[in-house]
Amino acid sequence: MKALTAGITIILNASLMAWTVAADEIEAVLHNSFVAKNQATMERLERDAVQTACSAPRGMPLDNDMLAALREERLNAVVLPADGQYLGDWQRGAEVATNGRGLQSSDDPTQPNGGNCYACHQLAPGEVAYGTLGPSLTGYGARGQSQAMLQYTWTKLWDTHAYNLCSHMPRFGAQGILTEQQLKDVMAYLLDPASPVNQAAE
Amino acid sequence: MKRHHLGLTLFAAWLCSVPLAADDGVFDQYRDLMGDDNPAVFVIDEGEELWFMPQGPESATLEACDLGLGPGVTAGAYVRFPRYFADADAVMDLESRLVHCMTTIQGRDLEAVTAKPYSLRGDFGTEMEALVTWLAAESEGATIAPEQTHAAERAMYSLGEEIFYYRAGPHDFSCATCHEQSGMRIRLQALPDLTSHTGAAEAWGSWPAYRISQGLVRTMGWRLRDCFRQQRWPELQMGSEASIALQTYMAVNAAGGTMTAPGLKR
Amino acid sequence: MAGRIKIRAQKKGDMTEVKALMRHPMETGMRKDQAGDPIPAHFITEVSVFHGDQPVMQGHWGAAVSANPFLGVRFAGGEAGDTVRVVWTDNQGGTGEGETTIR
Amino acid sequence: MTTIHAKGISRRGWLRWTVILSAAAALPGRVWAAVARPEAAFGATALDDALAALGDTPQVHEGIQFTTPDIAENGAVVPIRVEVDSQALPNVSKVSVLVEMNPNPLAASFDIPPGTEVYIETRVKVAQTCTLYAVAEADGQLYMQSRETKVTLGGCGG
Repeated sequence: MKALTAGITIILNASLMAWTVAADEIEAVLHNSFVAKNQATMERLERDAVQTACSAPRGMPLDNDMLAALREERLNAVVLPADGQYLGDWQRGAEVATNGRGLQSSDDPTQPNGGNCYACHQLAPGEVAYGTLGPSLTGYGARGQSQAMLQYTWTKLWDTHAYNLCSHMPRFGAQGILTEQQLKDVMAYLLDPASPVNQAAE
Repeated sequence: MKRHHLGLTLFAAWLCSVPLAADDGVFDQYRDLMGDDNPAVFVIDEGEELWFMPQGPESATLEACDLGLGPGVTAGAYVRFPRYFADADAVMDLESRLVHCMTTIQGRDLEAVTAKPYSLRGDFGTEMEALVTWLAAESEGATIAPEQTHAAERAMYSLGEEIFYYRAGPHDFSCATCHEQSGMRIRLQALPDLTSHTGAAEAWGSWPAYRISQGLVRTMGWRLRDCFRQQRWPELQMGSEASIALQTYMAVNAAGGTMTAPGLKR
Repeated sequence: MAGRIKIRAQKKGDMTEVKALMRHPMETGMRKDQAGDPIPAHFITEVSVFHGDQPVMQGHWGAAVSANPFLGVRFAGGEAGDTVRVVWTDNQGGTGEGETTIR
Repeated sequence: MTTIHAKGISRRGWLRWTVILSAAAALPGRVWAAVARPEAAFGATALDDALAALGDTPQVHEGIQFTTPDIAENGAVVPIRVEVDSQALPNVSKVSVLVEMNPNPLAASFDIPPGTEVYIETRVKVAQTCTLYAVAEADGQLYMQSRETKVTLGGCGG
């Protein structure tokens, strides 16, 4: 799998040449401008195929069949829940959606990572401190719990680039930000009728 | 809890340069009550005192420091940054220029003056924060006009633009993730579109700013470092090429706007 | 150095409005510094406002008053040119003082 | 980051503010025989204890105008204003501000001599969304007004 991603990265760098200050020059600048701090190590500055492909302004003309190949590759890499159970506990899901910490140099690595969903999405209608970078997910449960909807929602959380390449949303599963159980809890927070996301604001 | 709209309240001072707030006015009442009593005024005085304070082995003040308009000229100097300095053969931001003067004029040790540029929790302000705050106030009201005449200055702009879009780290974040569209917000924190003139002028023109959440004035150098921390990146170094490049990108996008620093922010 | 205070005293009809901004960290004693050590409590406990040498307000403060505290008060009377003085003491024995004239 | 206040603090504007730096830590001149600092009330860690230490249970009174923001951008600095209409509630000698969920609810207490308007503007820390109280003492009786202020989780890192 590593070879495939590397291969795609090489093609990408070529197609992005018109746009970039030489890629290796920017890597050198970043290397001289940052220093590792606690869990935030310098390896984090090395880009993979998705990051390289998506490091261009909106509307930059990009090689479409290369992007399609990358999207396909991301879709195939999605790992569905081992036991086939998509929904966990929405109360724990609420905590994951609210917790903005995790993986920062200032965070305690022994603590669970947050999903920080409220940073970009409206969820429970009663919560006024929500972001608008992503669409509102209020009442998401109305979409029902068909196998297709469970799989779609799971894949969006696991690696949104499987559907929408260069989305701004983090790859919560693929990048190991959230555990399988945390993803299940967030799924419940979104889809469980009892979750405040699917209730009227009190 | 009914959201309280005070749309009718006219708070001209706040309306002037801010597009319809992305947080749709939810903090208007709060900002109206805060008024314009900004504790940054103390930090301005402290910065001025430090400029004229003899320090280092040379026990020299910073009056001989050339910020681009001639030695000791501070009025209107900040709005021309980042800019190329022949004596250092480098494009510098205000912070790296001050470090240059501290080492060359005052004879101070580079390690010492760069050891702790920004206040840590429990500190009540640093020398760098105070100097930058005063020098920003010396440009208050001036038009933002970063130098772009030198090839190195223009190269810094394109390098800055590329770093702005560079996605990395576990969350694939770049600056553009949050600052590439207007009218957006993270929770209730409005996000300026730094690729646009309006957004860049509002952001570049209002830093350094007093952060009420910390009781400190923070510089743009710190602002970039703290943004990268939240992007889950390693730590951005003060006066580094990446920092100067990003500041050049923002300042050039903001050109023509008005410097209103020091601001008053969350 | 003694804590600085910036004061604005403005005549408003038959009343004078005083706005004071004080330079003080107002540490609660419940915070930890970057190294994880507790930051000792350090906050203004008493603040007094005088018109000439006539007291117009005596404040008793806890650590929940915000950093770089702001205080607004009003008193009857006061003529342009009169002195308005603000003085504070904190829990570590520090003091601060500022004075201005009514506009 | 939107500026709370886009208009910068012009140094010139600030010249109207003057500061006299007295090098010596001058002791305050004639300290008005102020009422002693209500230490017990400040030490209280629950709202009811703090109120009890200030006097008996306060009754709500419409003469107290208590202004706080519905939503505070950050709990570290919440601007508040207490104003009492002296016709509606005369002889107010003390105003206290309490924040229900703070570790020590009593934030500040002000002794108000005759001739001073019952008007206080300050900024307090609010640990979490909760109810704030303005308590006025007049002729030995406590009166109060309360308002809820929501403290939002600011920033991206959370």
